[in-house]
Order: sequence, then structure tokens, then C-alpha cells
Amino acid sequence: GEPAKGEGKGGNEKAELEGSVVIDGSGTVYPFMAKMAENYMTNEQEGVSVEVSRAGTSAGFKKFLVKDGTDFNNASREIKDEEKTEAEKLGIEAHEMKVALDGLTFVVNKDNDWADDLTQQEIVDIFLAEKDKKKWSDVRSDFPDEPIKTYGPNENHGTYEFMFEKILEEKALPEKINLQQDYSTLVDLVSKDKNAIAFFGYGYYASNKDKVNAVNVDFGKGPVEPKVETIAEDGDYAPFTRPVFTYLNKGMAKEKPQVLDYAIYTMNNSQEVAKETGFAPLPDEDVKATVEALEGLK
Amino acid sequence: MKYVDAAQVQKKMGTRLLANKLAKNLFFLSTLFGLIVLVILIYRVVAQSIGWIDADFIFNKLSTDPEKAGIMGAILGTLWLMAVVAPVTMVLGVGTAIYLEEYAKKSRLQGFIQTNISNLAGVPSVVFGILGLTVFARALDLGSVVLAGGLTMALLVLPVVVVASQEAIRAVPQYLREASYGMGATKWQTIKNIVLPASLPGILTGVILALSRAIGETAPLVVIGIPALLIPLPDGVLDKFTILPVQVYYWTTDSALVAEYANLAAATIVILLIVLFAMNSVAILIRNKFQKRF
Amino acid sequence: MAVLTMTETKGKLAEEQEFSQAEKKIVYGTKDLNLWYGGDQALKNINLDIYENEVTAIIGPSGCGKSTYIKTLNRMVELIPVVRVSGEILYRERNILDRSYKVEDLRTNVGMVFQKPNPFPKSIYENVAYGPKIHGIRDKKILNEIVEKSLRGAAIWDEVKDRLNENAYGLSGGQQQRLCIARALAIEPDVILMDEPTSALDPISTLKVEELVQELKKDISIIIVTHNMQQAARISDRTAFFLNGEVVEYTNTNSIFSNPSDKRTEDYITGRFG
Amino acid sequence: MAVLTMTETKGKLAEEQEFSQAEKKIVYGTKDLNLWYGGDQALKNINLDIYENEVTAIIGPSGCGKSTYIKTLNRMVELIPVVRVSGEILYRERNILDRSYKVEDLRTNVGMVFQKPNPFPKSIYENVAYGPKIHGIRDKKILNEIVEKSLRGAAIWDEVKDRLNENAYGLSGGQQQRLCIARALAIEPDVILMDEPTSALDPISTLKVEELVQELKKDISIIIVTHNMQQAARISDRTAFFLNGEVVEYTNTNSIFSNPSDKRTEDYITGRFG
Amino acid sequence: MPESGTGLDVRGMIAKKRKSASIRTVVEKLVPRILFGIAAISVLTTIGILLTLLTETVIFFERVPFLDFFTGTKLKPLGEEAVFGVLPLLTGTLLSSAIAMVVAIPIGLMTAIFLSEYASEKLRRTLKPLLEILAGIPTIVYGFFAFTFVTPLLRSFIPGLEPTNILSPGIVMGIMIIPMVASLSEDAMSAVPNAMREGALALGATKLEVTLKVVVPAAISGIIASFVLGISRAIGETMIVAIASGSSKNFTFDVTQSMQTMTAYIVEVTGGEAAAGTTLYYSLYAVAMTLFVFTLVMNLVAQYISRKFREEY
Ligand SMILES: Nc1ncnc2c1ncn2[C@@H]1O[C@H](COP(=O)(O)OP(=O)(O)OP(=O)(O)O)[C@@H](O)[C@H]1O
Ligand SMILES: Nc1ncnc2c1ncn2[C@@H]1O[C@H](COP(=O)(O)OP(=O)(O)OP(=O)(O)O)[C@@H](O)[C@H]1O
Ligand SMILES: [Mg+2]
Ligand SMILES: [Mg+2]
Repeated sequence: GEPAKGEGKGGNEKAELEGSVVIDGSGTVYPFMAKMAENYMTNEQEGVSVEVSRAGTSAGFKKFLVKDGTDFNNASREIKDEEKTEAEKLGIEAHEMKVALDGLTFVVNKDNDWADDLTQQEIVDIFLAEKDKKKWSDVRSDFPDEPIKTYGPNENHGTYEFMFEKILEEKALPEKINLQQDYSTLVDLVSKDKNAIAFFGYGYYASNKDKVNAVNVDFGKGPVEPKVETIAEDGDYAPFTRPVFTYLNKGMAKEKPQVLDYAIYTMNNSQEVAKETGFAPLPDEDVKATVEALEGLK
Repeated sequence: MKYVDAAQVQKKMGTRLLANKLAKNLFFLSTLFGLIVLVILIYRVVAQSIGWIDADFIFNKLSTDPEKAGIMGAILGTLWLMAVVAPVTMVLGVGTAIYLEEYAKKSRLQGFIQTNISNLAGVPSVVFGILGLTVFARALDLGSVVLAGGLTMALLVLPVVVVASQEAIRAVPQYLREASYGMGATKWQTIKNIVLPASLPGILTGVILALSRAIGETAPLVVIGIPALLIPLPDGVLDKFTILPVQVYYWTTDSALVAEYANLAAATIVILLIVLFAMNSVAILIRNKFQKRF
Repeated sequence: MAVLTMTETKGKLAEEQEFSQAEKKIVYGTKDLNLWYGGDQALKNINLDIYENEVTAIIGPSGCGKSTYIKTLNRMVELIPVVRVSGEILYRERNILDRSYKVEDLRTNVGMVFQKPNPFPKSIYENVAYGPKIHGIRDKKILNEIVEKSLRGAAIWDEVKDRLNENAYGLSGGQQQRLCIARALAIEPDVILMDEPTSALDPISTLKVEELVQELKKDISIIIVTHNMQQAARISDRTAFFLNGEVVEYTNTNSIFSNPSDKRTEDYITGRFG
Repeated sequence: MAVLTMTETKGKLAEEQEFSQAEKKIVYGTKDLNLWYGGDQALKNINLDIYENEVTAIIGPSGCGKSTYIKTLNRMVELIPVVRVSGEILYRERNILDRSYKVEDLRTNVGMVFQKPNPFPKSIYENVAYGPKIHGIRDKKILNEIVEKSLRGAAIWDEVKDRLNENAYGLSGGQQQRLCIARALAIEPDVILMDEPTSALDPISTLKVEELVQELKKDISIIIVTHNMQQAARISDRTAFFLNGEVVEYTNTNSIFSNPSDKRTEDYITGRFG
Repeated sequence: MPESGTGLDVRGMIAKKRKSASIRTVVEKLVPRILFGIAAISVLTTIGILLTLLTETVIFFERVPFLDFFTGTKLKPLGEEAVFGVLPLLTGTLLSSAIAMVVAIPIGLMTAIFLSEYASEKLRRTLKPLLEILAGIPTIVYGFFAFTFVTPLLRSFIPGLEPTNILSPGIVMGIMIIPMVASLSEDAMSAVPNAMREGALALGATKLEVTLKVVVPAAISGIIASFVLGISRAIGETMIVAIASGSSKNFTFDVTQSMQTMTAYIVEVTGGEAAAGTTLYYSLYAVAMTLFVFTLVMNLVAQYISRKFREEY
């Protein structure tokens, strides 16, 4: 039938679609996309089956960049040159969709009553210092004379890459920083260690506000609290903000109406679902621009 | 002349008997240690899962909402995985065992294959994951489907079945073979009619143990990239799937986002352990029932 | 009572053989048979003719090569990989050691009963039907007849006829051994080889098997290995005494026991060793 | 009938003992010994006295309880979990079946030699030194002397003295058996129990062990199980004939073989069964 | 021939069938070939693993010098100045395996002794399956057990212990391996003929003396083989360390620290953000190859030892 018009949230009068939408990729984006897919299947198109998996950004691209690959690939980073080259070779057009914003959040123990806010430089120093050499009192003299314990997600995660590339400007983290594969571990570690400081995506903080405190960051204009409002691309928390993406296979979108329909639905609902899953929503004009671009694919 | 002084011997006897007694208790405590850990481990998991295991949990599909989430997908995935692993390892394992025990006995070739199988048994499961990823998922272009995972797991547990079958075949007394040959039966007739039926219980035990190993393995499937996630219930070997331990892994990972996922993970572990206990009990039953038959 | 009958039989036999040699046909002819297990020679230059419708006993101390010899007669020794054989064994005038001789054919004609009863872990019926089945007889009615006939032939029919479908392992040792004989009879062999068939049995079962052997020899030839000299004396027509892989003496049973011609035979018979 | 024979036997024994008792001391007294493996009774009401510095032979067909009996004498049967025992065994006047009797003590005084030679997978020296060592003798010089004395006592010293540090498994079966005897001698036992010690040996080794037994009885008492009646006749002073877990006849060896008082003994000795 | 009333002629029937039994001859020839084909699959699997690992490992070593990889103490897989030294992973692997064996060897061996020498048949029959359950628990369950139970427990004794460290997963891995060591050692000890035990008991030895001076020495090769196989298992174990030891690529010998093992690195990289074609991606294969060679050597050693043992008695 006639492909549905992307009316957004209340497209009840739309034609019924069927078939499947296959999504893989980043584990960071997964909670957002899984929620989205569930909403879509319950509220929008019951006949369509949306599969969401989480092989990881790169592994996801490997499934995306093959003949008859996945329809979408979630990514916590932009597509890399090697991947673009591969896409060109296969004649796959990867259409970039920014879906939400994530704010790199620094968290400390609930009992940490001193580090309510830190400057950007202090944070960089803390994470670049060799362990055992850095004490809280080295950061500011009125802080306690206790060693700082630094934690973070491992190289596996886009969050690490962001921290490493954008914030630490590729200065290598000391070897002794305690890296983890799982965010749950990080939350657990910080909640049990008074001298700990860790970083991860805003969503993980938002879900664990009862267990850890966030550090307000001073980018030069006074401390900024990480929250949905500030983590905008032009918000006060912008230096620590990064976008998360999903890449749409344009060929698939043209071939399968449900894929395009889902893409448009995703954009239209991105702001709401982002908030629910611990991301900051995109600004309205970004959503609009993306939706328009998608409409153009019909 | 007497060298052994009875009084002396008598005097030492007390110490020796005491040492024996102490050692016995120490050995017993060592044995208990493992069991105590087992009890603690199970207790913790069960305690955490209380209130989360019900019919909905078992029959629902996966959801991001912990109240609605269920493990039907992982259960079906586990069943489909077994549906691939069982026949494949059975055919490959028993075939290999027969070849080694009945045809290539004591040859160089047997030694080589035997060594190879022992080595294969020791290859870390992640490495099998890489093989599965490279060969089945990518080169054969199957993707992360039941068949790819099943074939990988089948190769992973193959040594278990081969070794168990070899033992079972070896346990068939030579005199039964001789009796059959003595009637003019050919080699294959003897194997088919006498050796295989007699070793079947041992073979089945091996297959069950191999299966229970397969459904408890996480690493290779994580490496292959098995999605644990929002996917339709699998209904064939070319569908994507997840299995129980992988589900446990992802739920625990995500418990930083939704704390209740940790309870779901515990509940899944309980289900997984129940399945494993059931399978092991069957294996033990078969083993005990048929142990002394000849 | 039983002893008397035995002695009678013997006396008759002795007379008979004197002149029967001429007309009795040779079933097995063994010519210069040598056999090695790897480097160890277990049989040395064996020359031995086995006659039709006789019971031939093979005696000798442990390790002398008795089992090896009768396993060579149906080429069962081949199952041991290190075995090497030279010489000839003629069965019904054809050399069975010849490569071209199909061992399955040979074993179809030559049955074997082992030291330890070794029924298959199947039902009594299936045990007996096994041979006919592997040789392609599938007809249920014919199989039934064969089973009954063979069990009767092995004098065990009455004891098992009501439980043919029970597992053979439920039988006593003596019954199992007779079942094994029935199993061998089912394919109507020409010769039956028996390797100490009664050594694991109690006296009564032993007696039954011994009587059975006497019965069977009307139709077929029997070669029996035994470590029990009294048994050899009781049931055999001819006896070969093996020692260290050689045949020390081979003649009719009466004379070997009453008047052994070799000192070693005498020593053995009188229990000087073994 | 059977009862009558029993009584007869007893009567004869009683007479004999009247005078021998005075000079010969009893090492082992067995009183109303019964033994069950689970539900199966393997020994029935055994009453048997063993005398000092004698060789006592125990004969009987397979499964009659010979091994069970002598394993009861050093309580080795206890290793089988299902075993139950009633009655008394007095060793040097103390009841060894008593709970408070330490088996280790008993076994230090009563050595055992098994059917199959069972040296430890250690050097010849270590095999013999094992017993003294566990009993706390550490002095290298004393150990050396014990080893030599025991090996000489077992008539194997000359054969092994140059290779005491080689593995015991390099010895022939007969040598291994004598090594096991040496091992038992090393702790200077009072009694040695032997369970068919020569049944796995060749005739020459058998002879050596038999001679050794004759030699040893000067110092110690020996109880030997054998299936070889000739052997019993050759080496023992007294013989017990076991059948189905009972002692059918027990008297001095000469009379049991020349003039058995029980029909079953006679049947067995003349090879009617077994 | 036996003539029966029924007039059966079995021999005749058989003779007839035999003549037409050419299919049987073909089957008889075919079966071994088919079975050989099946048996060859296990060999093909090994070859497949080797080829898979080798092709990509070669590319890795074109970019990272062989020596740098094996002597490098720094593993920083990201950025312009990425360094690939395998030593941090190697120490992580060796330390965790060593700790595991410190737990598994004594307890496993003592358990084996108890089961084989002291326990009654009935007790053994109950205990052994229970221990086998321990071996059958999915390793992921052990991983969380190590992280959520053993580590906090240890931290109450060892204050300097990092929340993720190599000690706790090492211990839990040891617990997981106990049944393997126990069961294989027990097999080796049960294979020691009873005659030897009886020989020693008959000399007045206590059970302990029989065990330590006769049974264990006689079974020593089998026992050692079980240790080596245990080590190999520990080296290859993935999920426990992936969860409980963290992902720090620390080069240290301090077991209270977080470290990464080779296996955990493999899981991390395959599920991670490394794009195909990057050195990070190829490093996965180089590490896997190292791991493979490691366990292969261990297995060969174990086999060598246990083969020697078979010849002994
Ligand atoms: N499979 C084998 N490999 C090597 N040697 C063997 C094998 N079977 C038997 N022998 C050797 O061949 C010789 C003859 O053995 P065989 O079994 O024929 O003796 P036997 O007379 O039947 O003895 P027994 O009365 O003990 O059954 C013996 O020295 C034996 O050790
Ligand atoms: N471990 C056991 N469990 C149960 N029954 C046993 C056991 N050992 C022996 N028996 C039974 O006890 C009876 C006596 O056995 P024992 O070994 O004492 O006989 P034996 O006279 O030494 O025979 P052999 O000459 O064959 O050695 C037999 O019926 C045997 O089946
Ligand atoms: Mg034999
Ligand atoms: Mg015995």
C-alpha cells in the first residue's frame, strides 16, 4: 500500500504495515532504541516486527555493511573513514541520524561531601595523574588527604573513546585507572568507595541518583549541573556532550516502507524516549531537519 | 636377630592412628568446602530471584520493562540451540569414536586424531567463538543465527561426546564382539548390532553432559555477537536467538540502567540451574542404571 | 551311576577308533602352524588333524597356547593386531589362512563357545536369532523355528521357553553357557570350537554341558579346550597335550590317559605341575 | 548322612589333637565364625584351630570361601563394605573381631601374600623397606640390614642384590612374588597368610616358593590357600577342605589325601568336580 | 546335518543369502571411509582455528613488531600512540591461573583422596555428582559470585583490595576447577590396583600411609596431568575474569589490583568499538593466537605426562 505519511505521534489513520526492521549496533544506544521499538510495536504498527540487537558499534557496522545487512546501525560515535570506504565499495548509502545527546557525567560517592563541583581542568588532571600520586588534597587544599580512586568504562565503550579523544585530547590515561566492562560494576564501585570518581553516560547517572552523586562541572562560567536541559549541543554542559546516532541504510528505506516509517517514528519520538532512557533530547529544529530529510527519501 | 621392636612399634602406633584421623577430617573438610560454596552460591541467587519467577516471567517475551519482561525467547533459543548441537555432536562424536575405537585402533592416525581431540578439549571457548564468528557467521554468511551458534557450540563440545563415546565403546567387553564375529558377522554388523546398542547409555550420558555444557557457555556466543534482545521468538535454525546465560549477562550489564534487571538475571540463573540439574540428573540416572550390565 | 555310563562309553570308543580312523573324514588339517604375538612365538610347528563327528580335547597348562590354537581355527586371533601366522590350516580341504578365504564364511560354518558365557545383552530370543538375522534371514516364522530348534538342541528349551523375551543376563551361568551353545547352533555349524566352556560353571551345569557335547557330536565335530583332565577323559575321543606352544602328544583319549608316551604328559596328568 | 560324616571327622580330629595340643601352641582359634556378603553367607560356622610353626593348607573348589576365610584372619575382609561377621577369631588368645582390637597391630603381626604378586611401583629396596619405614624405623643402616635379611629370607637376594634400586616391575612374576614375601618378612611377622601364592607362577617359580614356605615354617606359622591339591599335599602339615563356606574336613594332610573321611572330600580330591 | 522334524535348512538359506550379499561388502568398505570423514572433522576444526587466527595475526605483526608485542609492558590500544604489548594481559592471565591453582590443587587433591580412599561407596556416589554440579555451573554465574560476594568478603580482610581485582576471580576460578582436579585425580587414584592398597594395609599401614606412600605416588602422573589440565582451563576461562577483574590493562604483579586477562580482552574487543581493519581489531587475533598456543602447550604437556603414567603398571 501507500507508505504512511510521517505524521508523528498520532498517526492512527495510517495504512497498516508489515515486515521486519532489523537494528544492531551500539550497546549505549540500545536502551533508547529498544524502548523505541517496543513503543512502535505496541502503539504504532503491530504488524511490524522490530528487532534490536547490541553487537557493539563496530560489530554492528560489520553487519550493516554487507549485502542484505541490517537496516539500522546504532552508533555511539560517527562512522569512521574505513567504514565509509567499505560502504562505498558495496554501494550502501549510510544515512546518519542523530537521535539523542549524551552527557559525560562524573560521579562520586554519596558520602563525598567535598567534590560537589570541579573545574574541567581539575577533572582532566585527576584522570591523567598517575594513581597513588594524586590525592584529593592535591586538587584543592581543603579537600581531604585521601588518595583518589579513578574508574571508567573500558576501551570497548564509546564513552571511553569520547573521554580519551575529546576531553583528554588523546593524552593516554594512566595504566592504573580501574576500567570496567560493565556500567553496573562502575555504579557499584563508586557507591562503595568514598574516594572514588568515575565517568559514564548521563543515563547511567540518571538511573542511579540514589547511589551516586554527580559532580557539577565548571567550564569557566561557574559550575554546571549535568541534566537533560544543560546537555544540549549549545547548552552549558556542551563541552562534555556528545551525540549518539543511528545509521539508516538508504537502500533499505526505499525498498521497505516499514523501515522508513520506523525511522520517521524514531525521530518524532526521540525527545520523549531520550528522556526516559537517560539521554538528553535533541533540539526541535534538529529533529525537524532530520525528519524532512527522511521524508525526502520516499 | 630382631630388628623390629614390638614395643617401639606399639608406641608409634598411637601417633600414626591420630595422624590418620586428623588427615581424614582434613580431607573431608576439603570435600565440604566445594559443597559449601555451592550452597552459598545457590542461596544467594535464589534469594535474589524470589518474587520474580512466575508464569509470566517464563512465558513472556523480552521487554525493557522489568515487570513485563520474560525469558521465553531465551528458553526457545536454548531449545533450538540444543536441536542443532544434539544431532550434530551425536553424529560427529559417535562417528569419530567408532572410527577411533573400532577402525583406527592403535594406528598412528588414531594417535594423531586422539591428540587432536584432547587438544581441542582444552581450547578456550572464546577461541571457538572467534572460529564461529569468522567461519560460520561471516564466511558462510549465516549471521548470528541458531545454526551458526549451534555449529560453533557443537564443535566446542565435540570432544566431550567423543571421549564419552569412546569410553562407552571401550567398555563393551571384547567377548561380545568375539561372540558376534564368531557367528560370521562382519565388522559393521557387529558394531551396529552389538557395540552401539551396548554403549548407548554411555553415549547418551556424554551427549547430555555436552549439551549442558553448551547451554551454560556464554563467551563464544558473546564473541559471535548473539543478540540477547528485542527479537521475535525464534522458530527455526536460521533465526536470531539468545540463550539463558547470554540473557543473564546482558541483564546484569544493564542493571546499571534499571536496577530490577539484576533480579531478572538472578531469576534467569535459577531457571538455568534447574535445567542443568535436571539434565545432569538424567545423565546420572542413565549412568547408574546401566553401569554394571556386563 | 553316572561314572559307570562314562566308562562304558569309553571302552566302546577305544575299540571303535582302532579301525574307524580309516573311514573318518578330516575336518581340519593343521600343517606346520607357527604363530607369533609380536616377537613371542605362541605356537610352534603344530601339525594336527581333527576328525569329523568326534570330540577333540586340547589340554595343557596355562599359557601353553590352547586358546591361541583354537582361535586360529576360526581366525579369531586376527583380532589381535600383533599376531603373525605361518603354515596352513585346511578346513574342508581349503586353506583358511589364505587371504582370499572370507573369514565371515569360515565363521558361519565354524561356531565358537567361549570360556566365560558371553550372551549379548539382549533377550534370550534375540541372542539365538542373532546369527540367522545377520545372515539375512528375516522371516519371523522361520526365525521362531530356528530359535526353538536351537534351544532344544542346547537342552535349555524347557527352562527358558516361557521367558524368551527376558534379558539373557537373568539366566544362571550354566544356562547362559547353554544359551551360547544354542546361539552357535542356530546357524547350523559344521564344527564347534569350545574354549574351556565349563571352567566358570558349577558341577551340575558342567555335567549338563558335558552331556550336551556328547549329544552334539552325532551331527557335528567339536574341539574343546579344557584345563580339567578328568573332563577331557570323560568326554573326548581324542586328546592333544600342548606344552609351551608345542603338541607334545596327540592320540586317542584312552591311551593318553592310561599310557602317556611322553614323560611331560605324564608329569602333567599326575599333577606334577600346572 | 552328611551329619554323620561331620561327627566322624570331629571325632578323629579330637583324638589327634589330644596329644599334639600339648606340644603345639594354637596361633589362631576360630569359633563359630559366620560371614555374610550382604545377604549371601560365604562362611558358615567355621571352627578351626591353626597351630604354630605349621603350614596349614586350605583347599576347596572356586567360590567355597577360602579367600574369604584367610582375609578374615587379618580383617582384610573389612575393606568390603557389605561384609558382616559373627563369631570369634582368637589370635594369640585375643579376639581380633573385637572392636577395640587395632587392625594395624594385627596386620603388623600377620603378614599376607596375595594371589597375584602386588609389589608397589617403587624400587625393590623401597618395597621391602616400606613396612619398617611406616613403623617408624628410619635408620638407614638398620633398614639396609632388614632389606638384605628379608630378601635372603625370601630366597631372592642373589637375584636382585645388584639392582635394588630398580623398579620392582622389572622382575619376573616369580621374583615379584618372592619380593612380596620378602616385603612381608621385613616386619618380622608371626604368621603369614598366603592366598594361592603360586597360581600365577610358572612351575619353576612355584617350586621355589614352595621350598621357601617349608623353610619359613621353622620360625613362623603359615596358612596357605591353594587350588592345587598336589601342592597342598606336598607342603602342608594340616589341610582344611572347604565347600560352600563350610569346613568339610580338617585334619593332618597325610590322612586327608590318603584316606578322606567325607565323600565330598574324596570327590573333590579325585577331580569329580572343581 | 541335524535333521529336525520341521525340515528347516538354515545352512542352505544362509548359503543362498551369502551369494547375493554384495551390498554388504560395499557397506563394509564404505563405512570406514565415512567414519574417517567424520573423524577428520575434529582435525579440520583445529586447522580452521589455526587458519582463522593465523591470517589475521600475520597482518597484526606486519604493523606491530613481534618483539614489541611480546616484550611490551604497555597495552594502550587507542589513539595515535597506540601501543600493543601483551605482557599486561599475560601477567593477568598467569596470575589469575596461579591463584586458581593455589586454591584448586590442594583442595582438589584432598577431595580426591577423600573420595577415593576414605569415603564409602555410598558417600562417594552422593558427593561426586554434587561436586559435578559445581563444575557444571555456568561460568557467568561464578563471575557475579566473585564480584558480588567473594570480593566484598575479601575486602573485609584485605583493606587494600581493589573492588575489581585479580585475586577474587582467581579464587573463584579455583573453586570452579576443584571438581575437575578432584575428579581426574580420583580417576588416577582409583586406577591404582586395589592389590597395592591391600599389600600396604597387610603390612599394618594406616590409610593415610597407604594413600600418601603408595596410592599417590603410583598415581602421580595422572594427578599432575589433572593439575596441568586445570591450569589450562584457568588460562582459557573468560567470563569470571571478564566480570570480576575489571578491564585495566595494568602491568603489575600485585594481585589486589584490577587487571585484564587475554580471554577478557578478546571478549572486550569483539563486542567493542574497534572497526575492522584497525590494529586494535587485529590485536584480538594476535592475543587469541597467543592464548591458543599457550593452552595447546599445556594440553600437550598434560597428555605427555598422563601417557607416561599409563605405561607404569
Ligand atoms: N593378546 C596377546 N598378546 C600377546 N601375547 C599373548 C596374547 N594372548 C596370549 N598371549 C601369549 O600366548 C601364549 C599362549 O596363550 P594362550 O591364551 O593361548 O594360553 P592358554 O593355553 O589358553 O592358557 P590358559 O589356560 O591360561 O587360558 C601365552 O604365553 C600368552 O602370554
Ligand atoms: N566382594 C564380594 N562381594 C560379594 N560376594 C563375594 C565377594 N567376594 C566373594 N564373594 C562371594 O563369596 C563366596 C566365597 O568367595 P571366595 O573368594 O572366598 O572364594 P574362594 O574359595 O577364594 O574362590 P577362588 O578359588 O575362586 O578364589 C563366593 O560365593 C563369592 O561369590
Ligand atoms: Mg585360554
Ligand atoms: Mg580366592
